[in-house]
Amino acid sequence: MNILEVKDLDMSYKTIDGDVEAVKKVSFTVKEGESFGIVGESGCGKTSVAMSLLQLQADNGKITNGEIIFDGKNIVGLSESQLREVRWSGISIVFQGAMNSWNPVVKIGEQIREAMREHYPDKTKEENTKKIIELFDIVGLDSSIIDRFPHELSGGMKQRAVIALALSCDPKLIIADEPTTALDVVIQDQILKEIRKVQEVLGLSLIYISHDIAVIAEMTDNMAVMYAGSIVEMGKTDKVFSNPKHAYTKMLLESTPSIVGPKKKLRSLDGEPPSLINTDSYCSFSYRCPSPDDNCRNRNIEMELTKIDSEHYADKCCINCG
Amino acid sequence: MSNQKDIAKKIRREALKKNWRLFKRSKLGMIGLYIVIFFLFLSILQPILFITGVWNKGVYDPVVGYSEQFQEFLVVECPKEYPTEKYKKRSDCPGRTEVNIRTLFYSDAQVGETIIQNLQPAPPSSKHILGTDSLGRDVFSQIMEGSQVAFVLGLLSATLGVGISTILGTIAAFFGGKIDAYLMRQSDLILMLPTLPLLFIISAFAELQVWHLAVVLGTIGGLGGSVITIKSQALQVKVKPFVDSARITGGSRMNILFSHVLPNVAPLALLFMVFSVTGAIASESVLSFLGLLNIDMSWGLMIYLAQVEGFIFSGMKFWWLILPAGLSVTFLTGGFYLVGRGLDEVFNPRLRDR
Amino acid sequence: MYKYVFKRIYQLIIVFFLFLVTSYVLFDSIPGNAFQNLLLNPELPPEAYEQVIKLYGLDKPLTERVFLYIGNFFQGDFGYSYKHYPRTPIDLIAERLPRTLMLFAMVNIVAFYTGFLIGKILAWRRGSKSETWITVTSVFSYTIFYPWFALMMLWFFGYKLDWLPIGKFLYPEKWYDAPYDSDVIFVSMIKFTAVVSILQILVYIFTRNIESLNLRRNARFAGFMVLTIASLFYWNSGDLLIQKPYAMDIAYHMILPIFTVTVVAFAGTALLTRTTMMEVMKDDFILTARAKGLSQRRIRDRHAARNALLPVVTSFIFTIVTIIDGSVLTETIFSWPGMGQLILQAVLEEDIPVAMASFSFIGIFALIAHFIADISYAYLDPRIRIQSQG
Amino acid sequence: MWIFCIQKGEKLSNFRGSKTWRLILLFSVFAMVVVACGGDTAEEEVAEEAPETTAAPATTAAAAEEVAPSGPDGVYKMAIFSDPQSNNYWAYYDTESDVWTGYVMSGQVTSLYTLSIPNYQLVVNMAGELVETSVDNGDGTFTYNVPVRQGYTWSDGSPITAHDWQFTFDTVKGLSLGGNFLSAYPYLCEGDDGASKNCVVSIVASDDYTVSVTFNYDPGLSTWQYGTAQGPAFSKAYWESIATDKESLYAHDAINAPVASAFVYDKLEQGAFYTWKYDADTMWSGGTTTIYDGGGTSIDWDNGKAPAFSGEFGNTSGDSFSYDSGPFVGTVEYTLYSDQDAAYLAFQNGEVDFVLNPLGVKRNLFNQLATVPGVELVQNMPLGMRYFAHNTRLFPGSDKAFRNAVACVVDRDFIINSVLQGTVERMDGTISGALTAWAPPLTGTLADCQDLDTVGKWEKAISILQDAGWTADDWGEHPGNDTRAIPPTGIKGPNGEVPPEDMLIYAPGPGYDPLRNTFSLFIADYIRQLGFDVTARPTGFSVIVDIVFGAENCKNWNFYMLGWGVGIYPDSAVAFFHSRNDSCGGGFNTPGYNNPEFDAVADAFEAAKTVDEAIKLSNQMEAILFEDLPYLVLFNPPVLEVYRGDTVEYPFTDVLGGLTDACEGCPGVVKTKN
Repeated sequence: MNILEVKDLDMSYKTIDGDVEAVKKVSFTVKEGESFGIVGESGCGKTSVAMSLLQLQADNGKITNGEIIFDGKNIVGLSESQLREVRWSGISIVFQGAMNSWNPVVKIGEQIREAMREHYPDKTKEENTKKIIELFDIVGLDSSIIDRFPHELSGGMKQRAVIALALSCDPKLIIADEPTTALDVVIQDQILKEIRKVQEVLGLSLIYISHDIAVIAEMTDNMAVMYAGSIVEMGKTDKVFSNPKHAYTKMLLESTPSIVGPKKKLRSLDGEPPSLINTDSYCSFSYRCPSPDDNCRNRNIEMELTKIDSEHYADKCCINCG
Repeated sequence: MSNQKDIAKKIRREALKKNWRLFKRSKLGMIGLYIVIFFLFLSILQPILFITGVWNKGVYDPVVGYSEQFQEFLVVECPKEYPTEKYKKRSDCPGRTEVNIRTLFYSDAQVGETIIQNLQPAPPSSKHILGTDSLGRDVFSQIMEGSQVAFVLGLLSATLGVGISTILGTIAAFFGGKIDAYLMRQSDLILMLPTLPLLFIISAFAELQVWHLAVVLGTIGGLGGSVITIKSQALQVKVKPFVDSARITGGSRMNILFSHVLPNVAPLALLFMVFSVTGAIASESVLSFLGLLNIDMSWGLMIYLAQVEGFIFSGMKFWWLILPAGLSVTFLTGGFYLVGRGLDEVFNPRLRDR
Repeated sequence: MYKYVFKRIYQLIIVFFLFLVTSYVLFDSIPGNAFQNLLLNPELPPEAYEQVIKLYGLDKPLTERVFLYIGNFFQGDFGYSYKHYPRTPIDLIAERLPRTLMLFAMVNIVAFYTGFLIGKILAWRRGSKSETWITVTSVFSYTIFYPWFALMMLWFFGYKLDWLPIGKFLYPEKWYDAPYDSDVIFVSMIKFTAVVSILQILVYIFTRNIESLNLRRNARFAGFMVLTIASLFYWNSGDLLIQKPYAMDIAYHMILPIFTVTVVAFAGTALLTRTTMMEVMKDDFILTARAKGLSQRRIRDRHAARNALLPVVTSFIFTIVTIIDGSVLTETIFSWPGMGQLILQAVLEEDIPVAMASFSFIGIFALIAHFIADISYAYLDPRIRIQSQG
Repeated sequence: MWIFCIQKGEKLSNFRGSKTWRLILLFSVFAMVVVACGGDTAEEEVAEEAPETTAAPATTAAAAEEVAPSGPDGVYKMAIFSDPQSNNYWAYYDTESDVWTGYVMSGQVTSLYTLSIPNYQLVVNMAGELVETSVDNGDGTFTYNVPVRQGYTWSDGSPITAHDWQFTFDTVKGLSLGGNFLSAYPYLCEGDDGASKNCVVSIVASDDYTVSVTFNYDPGLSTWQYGTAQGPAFSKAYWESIATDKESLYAHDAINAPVASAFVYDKLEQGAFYTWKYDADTMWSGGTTTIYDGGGTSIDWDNGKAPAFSGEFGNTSGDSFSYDSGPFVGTVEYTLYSDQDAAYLAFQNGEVDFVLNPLGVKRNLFNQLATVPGVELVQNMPLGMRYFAHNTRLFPGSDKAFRNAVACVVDRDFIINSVLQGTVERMDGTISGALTAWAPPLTGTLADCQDLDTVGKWEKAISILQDAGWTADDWGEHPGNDTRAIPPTGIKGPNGEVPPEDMLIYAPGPGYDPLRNTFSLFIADYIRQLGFDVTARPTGFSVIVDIVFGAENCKNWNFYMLGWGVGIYPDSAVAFFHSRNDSCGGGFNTPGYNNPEFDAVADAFEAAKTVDEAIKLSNQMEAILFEDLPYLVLFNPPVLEVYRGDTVEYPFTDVLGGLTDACEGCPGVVKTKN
């Protein structure tokens, strides 16, 4: 069963230089208990997608088109109070940069309890505290942390606490938006394992967002590759990895070192992502396409996902290039 | 080389353009800017009117001008009880062309006679668009003069104050140690002195002209709290990588100070400057209002004169003596404040809405 | 650590010493002196002036007088007032201080609170039309020419509408048979206000751990009501029953000054709150709070405002320092004989002992306030608490 | 209500969570206000309980209750602008405390002679007669023996005797009291340099009711009748034990000090209000004073409690009017308003009956108050003048022709009538025109130029300079009355002296006195039209005083403008122009005027023993001054006063100096209406 279904989502920001179309015609589905990955360069719209799901985009951002069907209900256009019910108890999120996710002047436990109070108003403080301790246990934190202030915790502890926070209201779907960015590698690994474990133990759905395709490979069942606001390739993670179709996916894969398998020459991603201001729906990757092939560099192909095989889709533009 | 300079120039121009665009987006900042420009226009207009001869100095001079406006007044005796046939309220007597016999002193006129009397303070007319004060001087011209005083005072003291605090603040941040400790204690000292009484003391000193006052206000402002703020900003700049790289590439301390640290403190200093203009104008007005300054003309003095002459409680009957000056002080300081707000949004991205 | 504290205190003493010297030299350099009027009265022989100058030692050179004064100062001898001989400056300050404290503590709290509320709303309504207009209004009420405005308020409410008294802090007729001096009443009022504030804060602190929002709200309300009723009983018992009508009279006279100053002073706090709130709202934890599904109000009050409080409280504390000297205009216009008027008079009359004592008082007060500012930082921002411990 | 306010912002906002809560809060605050304000019953209880809690004033309160019905009731309310500095007359009289202290000061002293109001006739106070001639003791000292009337007591019951005067003088001399005591009882017989000075040698009670005042010279009017004989005398019985040293004497709280008047202190609330109440036991009430057009006064005092007395003083001819002395009010209240505007608003509201204001109401406020029902207006001339001074030590101020030319060219009438709209009165000499007997005829240049128009004045001024031998490259011309003159160029003094450039007129700024400021600007312009480079410089009052009165600066200025307030006895010309008072030596003769002829007349004036003689000499002095013009006397603004005609009534309102200056609001004679 699909816990989340995103259909033709368009989202744009108004800025001083014009409208930025951060998300363009994005569609994907996440099944219950499944983990779904979104990968792409910085600024490709990954985070915007995540924010759209919770409708937490900045004030100047607006969903212009599309549907987000969560748990059988379209949450686009819901009122603020209806949304508040969805948030955290339906979809919760682990933000990138855990250090900034905590209010520096409020104790950790209080910040978690605060969310629980909002969604379970009838619970007593003791019940809430008990639950927090359980969650801390799951993510590997000591219960004494409840009474600590955020700055008293290390980065890894904070991130674990953030995960505990995300779990506190029994969400059906967790969005993990680059949860390990600011952490050192060893901690990163621990956190990833933690997330994976939690997801499996609690049977949650997970959307994992990262620029690191290796992490995606490790963490997710299905994945989508985003470029300039659009999904350029999507499918079962192993299928995408074993048989990348889109030139951009290939480039991403080649830019990542692998410690297993044969040695390959690393390729850097040439060029920069295009500006997202006032773009049309035509191929935006063409000018970065490494292939000299005219067909590949043709800007006039309309972007649209095409089916490669079951559970594997890729964009028509720049397909089979490079 | 010259090419590089051009590029640098172009970048600067671009940055300026961008900042201007950002500023323009701030509604409040623009309102403030319009107000400031309006008063600037007023202060420039007055000398132009004098030079071109549109205004005669003898009549329109804000300080020694005198406009002769005599009028016949009917001597009446105000009744003790109201309403009467002629007067509804007691504020109706004496009317515009009447004079209450009880207030005549050097006159033998009887009730029913007419006497010729000076009309000062005269209400607005085509000749004096904001009327005249009780000494027959043109109020509009005074507002313009006051505007000049406000700009001279505000800008001079703000520039001086911010100049001092920027240099001292950067030095304190950059050299640290004993110099820092000394400067900080100096700021403490200035902050401990209560401002208004301090100004009373200073205003009691020798003849305090506008620019003296500007220097005094600027110095006090420049040595006080703003040094501390600028210092903390400079400290943040000091640890930025480009300062390190400048040091590694062998820039002298002075060079680094002036070409790297100072320019990065400048926006904050500019902001300070705009806000201290507000403070300087307000200080002058308050001192003038208390009758403690010896300057020829200013907005505060206009209100003070209206007050000591007893016009301030006449309701709105003599509004031209009270409102223009009072509103000018409020609006110009408010204008500068709004400009400061606008600049704040330009320089502080966290304040921008998008 | 000790070394730091020691160094800091040592510096403070030097600063204070310099402060005294600077102030004295400043006062002395004002043209003329306190006894100039003796010199200007043609009916008096010149000896009258010479005698008094000698009596107060004003004929001695400046340096000698400065060091004499500072020497006496640290022995607790502030001399006699020139103008109110033989009253001492301390005597005068003790008489004036309660009045200023009572009025301006109230004024500042009300203005600060109003400003903070409005600032919160402004920041939250960012970009709306009402925000623009409220901001413009705030800016102009912040920059309005205060003395003029205060006079107009006095005229409007005191004379035109005749709702509130015109200046003063009491109606003389009510006090003809008063068994107390007004200062006694002022001190009781200050005591009462302080105790009630502390109790109210205690109520807040004790209820903050109640989990249910409703219960917490009700508990606080109950606390508030209990305090209200208790204070009613308090004022209706024993000695205070006699004081009550006089306290009421003073409170009634406080309404107009408080209102006037609030209109002017709230804007400063409001604008500062707006700025800091807007900065804070860009922080990630606000996003987290929104994602958690918290209500807007709760995010605003609990997260944004709480973090924006720090600079606002700093400015509040610095405002308290300027209570005493900044009150000059208000006290003059509203005929409220407090410290501000004392300082103004002392400076204008060149009553150096009184002026010096008042200045030093303000200086010491400023030092204490900075100390309080440090403590409240620590309370409001746990990050600093840790640093100060370590 | 305080609870409501002490909330920290963030905390109260939590309270405001629910709307119902807000309602409850509002209601509770409202309820509090209602409960608190509706505490009428409580206040009644207070009134009963109050006397029990106060131990000390209980007796006085009881006393007041007993006799209250016999005394007058009614409250006379006056506004004051500044806190009195002391309630002790000794301290007040020494340190020259401000006028406000004087207004609120109770009548702790008496005197031998006094002046009757409103005509300022010298009359007896405690003396049995006006003693005008002294006894030459033959050793260079002269003694006045003044009888003191018998049977009068201080308010504490101790009799007023000659010993009070002796005690006062001994205390003043013994404790070296200064300030005004030095003026009333000049006890220093030796200067710093050892030279002998005119002084009071002794004051002794030759018997219980005769005061013998001995001088080491034969004093004239200004030092005897208008000086020592009007000096204060304190109650020996009360003060003797206190007057041990200066500090404890001045520090004494005089709230219970005996008075020689009908009012005693009641409630003194520092910074708020001060009240006097009628002393039920007083003998100081009643009496009729009759004022004659001839300038004289007769007193008829018989109230049944004090010995009856009657006497006639001065020229008691012509029409007359009489008034009874009160008091007619039971309480006199002084309420403090630190802001004048607030005081006058309160006055308009009827909260006070009279505003004590030595400077008077400003013209426009006066006009407005004229329209308030029940408000009565009073206009009087003050004693004083605003003047423009030359420094006669420096050229060109040293040149008599220059001073005359300036006096001629400055069109005071134009400034007064046009610019200042006739709000002030022109003055020519140093003596107020209101002192009709003393005012001299106008002579000299001022008289010559008086009726000329603007052009005429300028031409006359130029011709004065030319006649005195001044030269110029070009004497300029005056095109007409409506314009400025084309000033002379290259003007030089009779001996070829070139006037300095950029001479300054130090004058008060507009903040201190707009009238003088305006005048200074115009005067500078007029003098510029004579070809001199003169600028008016608005300057702080203290700065001007430092410059022109400081002995070390006496040659550092050219012109200045200030004002003098003077006493009722017009002897100030001596202080201002006698060469021994040169400001280079620390005196009041700021222009450095030095004219032996004037000095001689002035010396004779000081020794004059009768008013007629004094007037003759005074006129001579003025005539010399009209020739030499060291001062150009400018104007004098009238004192405008207002009182609530619907609540109070004065027996007279036309009095030199106004009601504030003359009788401090006249609490003793005012009547309240119901």
